Amino acid sequence: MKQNTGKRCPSRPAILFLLAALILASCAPKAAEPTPQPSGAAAPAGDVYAGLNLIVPNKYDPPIDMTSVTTVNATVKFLNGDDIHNNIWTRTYRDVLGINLKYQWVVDGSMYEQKLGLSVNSGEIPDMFVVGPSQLLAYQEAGLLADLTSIYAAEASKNTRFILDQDPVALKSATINGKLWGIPLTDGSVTSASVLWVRQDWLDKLNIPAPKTMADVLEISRRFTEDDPDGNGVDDTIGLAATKGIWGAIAGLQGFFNGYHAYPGIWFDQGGKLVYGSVQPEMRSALLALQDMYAKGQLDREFGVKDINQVTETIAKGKCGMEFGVWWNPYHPLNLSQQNDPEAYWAAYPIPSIDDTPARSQYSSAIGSFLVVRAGYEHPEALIRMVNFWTDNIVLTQDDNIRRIFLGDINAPDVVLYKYTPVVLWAPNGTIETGRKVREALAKHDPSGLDLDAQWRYRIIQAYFEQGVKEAWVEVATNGPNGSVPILEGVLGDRGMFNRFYGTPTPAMAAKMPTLETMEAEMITKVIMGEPIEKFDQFVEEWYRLGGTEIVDEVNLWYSKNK
Amino acid sequence: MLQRKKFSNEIPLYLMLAPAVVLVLIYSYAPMVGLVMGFQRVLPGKGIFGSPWVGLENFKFVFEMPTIFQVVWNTIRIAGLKAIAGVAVPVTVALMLNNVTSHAFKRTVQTVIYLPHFLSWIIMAGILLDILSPSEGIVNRALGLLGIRPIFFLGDDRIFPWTMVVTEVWKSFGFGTIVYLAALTDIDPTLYEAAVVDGASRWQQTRYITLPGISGTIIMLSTLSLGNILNAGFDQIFNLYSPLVYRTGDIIDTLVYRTGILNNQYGIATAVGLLKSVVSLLLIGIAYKLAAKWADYRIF
Amino acid sequence: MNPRIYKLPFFENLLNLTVLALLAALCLFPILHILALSFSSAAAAASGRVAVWPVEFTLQSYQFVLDNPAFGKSFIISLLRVLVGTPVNMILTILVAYPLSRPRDKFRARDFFAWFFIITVLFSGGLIPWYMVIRQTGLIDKFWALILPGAVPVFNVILLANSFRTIPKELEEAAAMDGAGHWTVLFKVLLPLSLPVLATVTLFVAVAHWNSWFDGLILMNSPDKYPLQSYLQTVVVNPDPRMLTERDLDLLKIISNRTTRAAQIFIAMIPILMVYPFLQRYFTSGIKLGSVKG
Amino acid sequence: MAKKSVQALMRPSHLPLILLGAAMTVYGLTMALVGSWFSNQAMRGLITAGAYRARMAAFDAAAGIVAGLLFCALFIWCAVSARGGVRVAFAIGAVASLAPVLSARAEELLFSRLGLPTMNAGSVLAGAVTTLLFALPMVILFILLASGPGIPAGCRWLSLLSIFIVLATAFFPIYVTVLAFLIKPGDPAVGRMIEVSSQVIKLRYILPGLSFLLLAGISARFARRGPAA
Repeated sequence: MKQNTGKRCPSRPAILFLLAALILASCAPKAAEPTPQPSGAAAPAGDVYAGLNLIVPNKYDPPIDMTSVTTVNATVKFLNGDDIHNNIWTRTYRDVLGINLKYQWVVDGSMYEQKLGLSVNSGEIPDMFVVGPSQLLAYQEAGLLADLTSIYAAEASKNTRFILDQDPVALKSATINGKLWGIPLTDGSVTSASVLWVRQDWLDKLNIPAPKTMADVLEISRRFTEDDPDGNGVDDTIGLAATKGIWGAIAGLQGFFNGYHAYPGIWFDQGGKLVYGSVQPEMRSALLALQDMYAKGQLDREFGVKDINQVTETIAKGKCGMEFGVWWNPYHPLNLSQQNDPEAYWAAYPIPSIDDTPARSQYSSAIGSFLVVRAGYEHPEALIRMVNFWTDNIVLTQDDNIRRIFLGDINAPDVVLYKYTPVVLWAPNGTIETGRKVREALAKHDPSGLDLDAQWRYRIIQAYFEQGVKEAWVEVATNGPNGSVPILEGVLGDRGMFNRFYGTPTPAMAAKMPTLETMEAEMITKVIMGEPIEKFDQFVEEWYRLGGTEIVDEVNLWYSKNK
Repeated sequence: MLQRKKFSNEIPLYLMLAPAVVLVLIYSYAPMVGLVMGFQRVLPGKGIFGSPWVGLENFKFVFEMPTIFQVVWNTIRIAGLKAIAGVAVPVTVALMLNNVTSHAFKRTVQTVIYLPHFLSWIIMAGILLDILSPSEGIVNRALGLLGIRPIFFLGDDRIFPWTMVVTEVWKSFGFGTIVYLAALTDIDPTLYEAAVVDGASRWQQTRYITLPGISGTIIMLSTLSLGNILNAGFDQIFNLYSPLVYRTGDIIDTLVYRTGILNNQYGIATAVGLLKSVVSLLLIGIAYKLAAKWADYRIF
Repeated sequence: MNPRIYKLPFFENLLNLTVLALLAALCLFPILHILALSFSSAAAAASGRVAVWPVEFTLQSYQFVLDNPAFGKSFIISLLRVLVGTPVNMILTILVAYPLSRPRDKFRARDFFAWFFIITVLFSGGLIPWYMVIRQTGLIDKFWALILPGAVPVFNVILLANSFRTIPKELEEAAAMDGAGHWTVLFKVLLPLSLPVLATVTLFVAVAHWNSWFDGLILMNSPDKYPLQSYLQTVVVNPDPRMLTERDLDLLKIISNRTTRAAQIFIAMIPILMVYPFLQRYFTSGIKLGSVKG
Repeated sequence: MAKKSVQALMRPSHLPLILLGAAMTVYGLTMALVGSWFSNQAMRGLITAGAYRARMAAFDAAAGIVAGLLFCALFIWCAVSARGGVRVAFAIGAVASLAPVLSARAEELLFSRLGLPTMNAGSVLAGAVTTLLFALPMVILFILLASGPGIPAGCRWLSLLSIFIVLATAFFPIYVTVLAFLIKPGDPAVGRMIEVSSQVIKLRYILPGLSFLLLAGISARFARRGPAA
C-alpha cells in the first residue's frame, strides 16, 4: 500500500503541473493578441448611429453639396476601406446632416497654406475651408468671404455658444469691422503656457531642494552642470535646454524670461497701452543671466544651431536635466529620457520668480485658424450646423460610444477619427477639467464616473504608484497631483500673462514683423553667446526704427477698439 | 528657288522642334505673364488681371529692406568662393587620380566620390549637423586630437560661408573630377614621351603639358559658373543656416523665401525674382562672351 | 589609354592613394550613416550613438516602412514616373538637340530657338501663374502633371547638342550623299555614335525625376498620389516648434523617429544605387562629349 | 531503494520553516502596507511624486537588505534542518532571497552595469527580472517538495498549489503591465485588470509566506503522528 502510494504520488502533481503549464502556455499568447475589435467601428453605415441619441435639429432634405479642402498628414490612419473622401465624418455629414461634403484637394499639413494660396489665387475657392489669421484678413478684404454675423446669431446652438464663449477672445479674433467672418477653431490657450521641468531624480541624488525662486533655478543649473548628476564621471551635462528657435513648446526660453517678469513676443497692458514684451527693459536681466549660464557651460554650446529634434536627442541621452516647456512635454520628448534611463523622473514646477512678486507664465490665444465660407455660397448656415453637430454631440459628451465612433476607439489609439474633418473645436478648458476629474478620483481612490479617457489616465497613475511601473510617470507628471496640469489652473488664475493682442495681424505687422523677429532671435542668440548687452539696447532702438513704432501704433489703435 | 529648297530642307527640323516648342510655350512662357505681379499689389482671388497696379512699389520695398545689400553681397561671396573651389578641387583630384596605376582603385574612387551628388540636401543637412557639431561631431573630435580647439562650423558667422563652400565641394567635386579626368585623357601621349626624352621633371610635365592641356576646360567651366553667381545654393543654405549666421549666410533666395513665400507676399517675391533674373541674364551673357573669347566655347 | 608616362615614387604614391582613399571614405560616410541608422534601435538613434555601424540591430524600421501602404504606393508612382518621364524627356531632348546642333547656315532659325529655350531657364513667372496654367490645361491631380510641364530639360539639350556637334561632319555628309534626310542622319548616324552621352543624360533625367518632390506636393490633390520624394518630404520636415500643440504629439513622435526616417531614405536611394554603377562607365566620355565643343 | 519512508520536512523542529514563513509574510505585509500608505498619500497629492519616489526607494533598499539577509539565513537554516530532496529544495530556495535585495536596484544593475538595451519599458523588464529571480527558485522549491517521495501527502498537495500561487502572483502583474503599456494601451478591460493586479502584487510575498507556515503546520502534525505510523 504504502509502496504503491509512494510510487504513484510523485507523478500525479508533476503531471498536473505540466498540464497546467501547457494550458497556460497555449492561452497566454492568444490573450495577448489584440482583438480585431476596432474594425467593428468601420462597419457599414446602417446601424452605426443606432441608440446614440444624436442631437440634430434639422437635416437638409434633399441633401446639399459643399466643397472643401483639408489636410492629411503622413501619420493619419484610416479604418478598413475608408479614406479621406469616405469615412465616418463624411458619411455622418451626408446621412445625418444632409450635407454632401466633397474635398477638392487634400494635402499634407505642412503644405496647406501654400496650396490654399495657389488655389484661391487661381480662382478655385472651396465653399467652406480653414484659414489662418492673415489669410482671414486678406480674403475678407478681397471680399471672398461670407459674413456669418446674422447666421451665427440665428443658428448657433447653446453648446456652440458655450464653447466659443469659454475663450473670451475667440469670437473677437474672427471679427473684422464688427462683423463675424469665421468660426474660430478653439483649443486650450493656457495649455501653451510654460512650466519648469526638472529631473527630480537628479535633484534627489545631489540633494538639492525643489526650485522656489529663479536663484534656485540658476543654482540647479550650476549643480547639474558641475556635479556630474548622471554619475558617469565625465563632465558632459548641461543645466538648461535651449534651441536655435529660442521660443517654443519644447525647451523654449520664454519661461525663463517670465521668471524675470519679461514677456518676449507678446503684447501686454502697461498703463492702459499695449507694449511689446521683447523690447521692455526686463529682458536685460534675463539675458544677462543666460549669458552668464552660457559662459559657464550650463547651456548647450551649440544651442544656436540645434533644432527641436537635436535638443530632443540631448534630453533623450540624459545630458540635460532642466527645461522650460509646456504641460505635455512628458509625452514627448521627456519620455525618451526615461526610456534610456529607467530612473529618470521629470517633475513640473510653476515658473519661479526672481523676486517676491510671483512670476506669471505667458500664453497666447490658441486660436490660429478659422472656418470660413465662400461669399456667394448658397448655404452658409451649413457650416454652423456642422459646428453645432460637433459641439452638441461630440466634444462635451460623456458617452463612450459616441467617442468611440466619432473620435477614435481607445483600442486602436493610432486611428484618430477627428482628423478626418476640419470642423474640430476643443473645449478651451478641456485639459484642465480632465486633469481635475482624474485628481479627484485619485484622492477618493475611485475611478467610477470618469469617462474612458480620464479613467485610463487614472489607471496609468495607479500603475505607477501601486505596481511600480516607472514608464507610467508621464501621466503622473502631467495629470497626477503636483503634476503640470494643476499648475495650469494657477496660470489661468493670477499666475498667467495673456497675450492681449489676438487680432488678425495689422498691415505693418504683416510686412515688418518677420524681419523684426529675425533680428530679435539673432540678438538674443548672440547676447547669450557672449556679445555685450548693449546689443539689446541697439536692438530696441532698431526695432522701433524699422517699423516697431508703426506696429505699436496700429496695435494700440486695435486695442482701443477691442479692450 | 534655292531659298525654297533650303526651307523645305529645314522642314523636318521644325517638325522635330514642334512638340517641345508647344510644351515650352504652354508651361514656361504662358506663366511668364505672371511677372506683371511684380508691379501689382496681388489680391487673393483677383489674380493678375484683377489686382491693382502699384508701379515700382514692390521694388521700392525690396530696396528698403534693411539687410538687402548685405544679402546680395553674401550671395555673391558664397557663390564666388564656391566657383573657385569648384574648379581647384576637382582639378587637383583629377590630377591625383591620373597618377594612380591600379585601374580597380581608380574606378572605385571615381564611383564613390560621385555618389553624394545624388543625395538631396535635406539628407546631407542631417548628416552635416551631426558630424560638424563642436562637442560631439567627428570632425571636431579629430581636430581635438590634433590639439585644435573645437570650431563652430555652422554657428560662427565668420566660418559659416566657408563651411558652405566646403560642403558644397564635398557634394559636387566628383562631378567636376570626372569632367577634368576626361579632358586629361585627351592630351596627346606623345607630348609626354617627348618631354621625357627632353628630361623634363614631373612638375615640369604637369606645368607645361598637363595644365595647358586642360586649361580650355578649366576656363570654360569657370566662366560658365559666373552665370550662377546669384545662385548660392538655396537648398543647402536653407537647411543649414540659423539666425546666428544671417549676417554672412543669408542669401537672396532665402530672404525671398522668408519674406515672400512664407507671408504670401507674392508681389514682392516676384519683384525680387525678376530683379535676379535680369541680373543673371546679364551675367550669363557676359560669361558666354568671355567663354567664347578665352576658350572658344559657344553654347550654340 | 591614360597619359600615364611616369610612375610616382613609392612614398608619394602611397600618400596619393591614402588621400584619395580618405576622400572616397568621406563621400561614402553619409550613405553608411543612413544605412546604420536604419538598422539601429530607435533609442540608440535618438541618443546619437550610431555612426557607421548599427547599434542594437533591429529590422523594426523596415518592417514599419513596409507595413505602411502609403510608402509602397508612392514608391510605385515614382517608379512609374521615371519609366514614363525618362523616355518622354529623352525623346524631346533628342528632337530639340538635333536642330540646335545644325550649323547656322543649315538651320537659319537656330539662334532664335536656342534663346527661346535658354530664356525659360532664367525667367519664370512664379508659382501662381505656373499653377494656373497647369490647372487650365487640366493636369492638376493627374499623373501627367509630373511629366509634361518639365518635359524639355534645357541643360540636357545643350549637353546633347554639343555632343552631336563633335561628331565628324564627314559622316553626316556621306550619309546625306546617299540621300539620307534629317531623320535618317539623326537616327542612323548621330544616335549610335552618341551612346555614352545618351546614357549620361538618361541617368540625369531619371535621377531628376526620382528626386523631385515639390511638384508632386503642389500639383497632386491627395497624398495617395504623391511620388516617393514628396511623401518623404512630408515625413522628414521639421515642425515649427512655436506652433506645436498637444494635438501634434503623434506627428512629433513619428518625426523624431530617426530610424524609420533613415530606412525610408535608404529605400528611396536603392534604385539610384542600383542603376548608377551600370551607367557610370559611360560618364567620363559622356560628360566630356557634351561639355566641350570640338 | 524504491522503498522510502515518509518523514516530516524537518527535524528536530519546524521552527526555521515557521520563522521563514513568518518573515516572508511580515515582509510582504510591511511592503504592502507601507507601499499603499505612501502611494495613497502621493495619489492624494499630500506628498509629491518625487518625495514618493525617494521614500519608496529608501524603504525598498533598507527593508530589502534586511529581508534578504533574514531570508537567506532562514533558508539555510531550513536546509540544514532538512535532508534529502527537501534540503536541496531549500538550498535552491535560498537564491530567492536575492530578490528583495535586488528589487531596489534592478534597473541600475541591468541597464547601467550590464548595459542592456532599455527599449521602452525598462522598469517592466527590470520588474520581470527580479520577479523571475524570486519566482524561479520558489517554483523549483515547491516542485521539488511536491514531487519529493518522502514527504507527507498534505505538504505535497499544498506545494502543488503553491506553485500556481507563486506563478500567478509573480506573472499576472507583469502580464497586465505588458498588456497595458505595450500591447493594448487604452483598453478599459486592461484598465480594470490594473486594479486587480495592483492588489495581487501585494500578495507576492505574503502568500508564499503563508504557504510555508501551513507547510510547517502540516509537517509538524505529521511529525507528531508520524512515528506511530
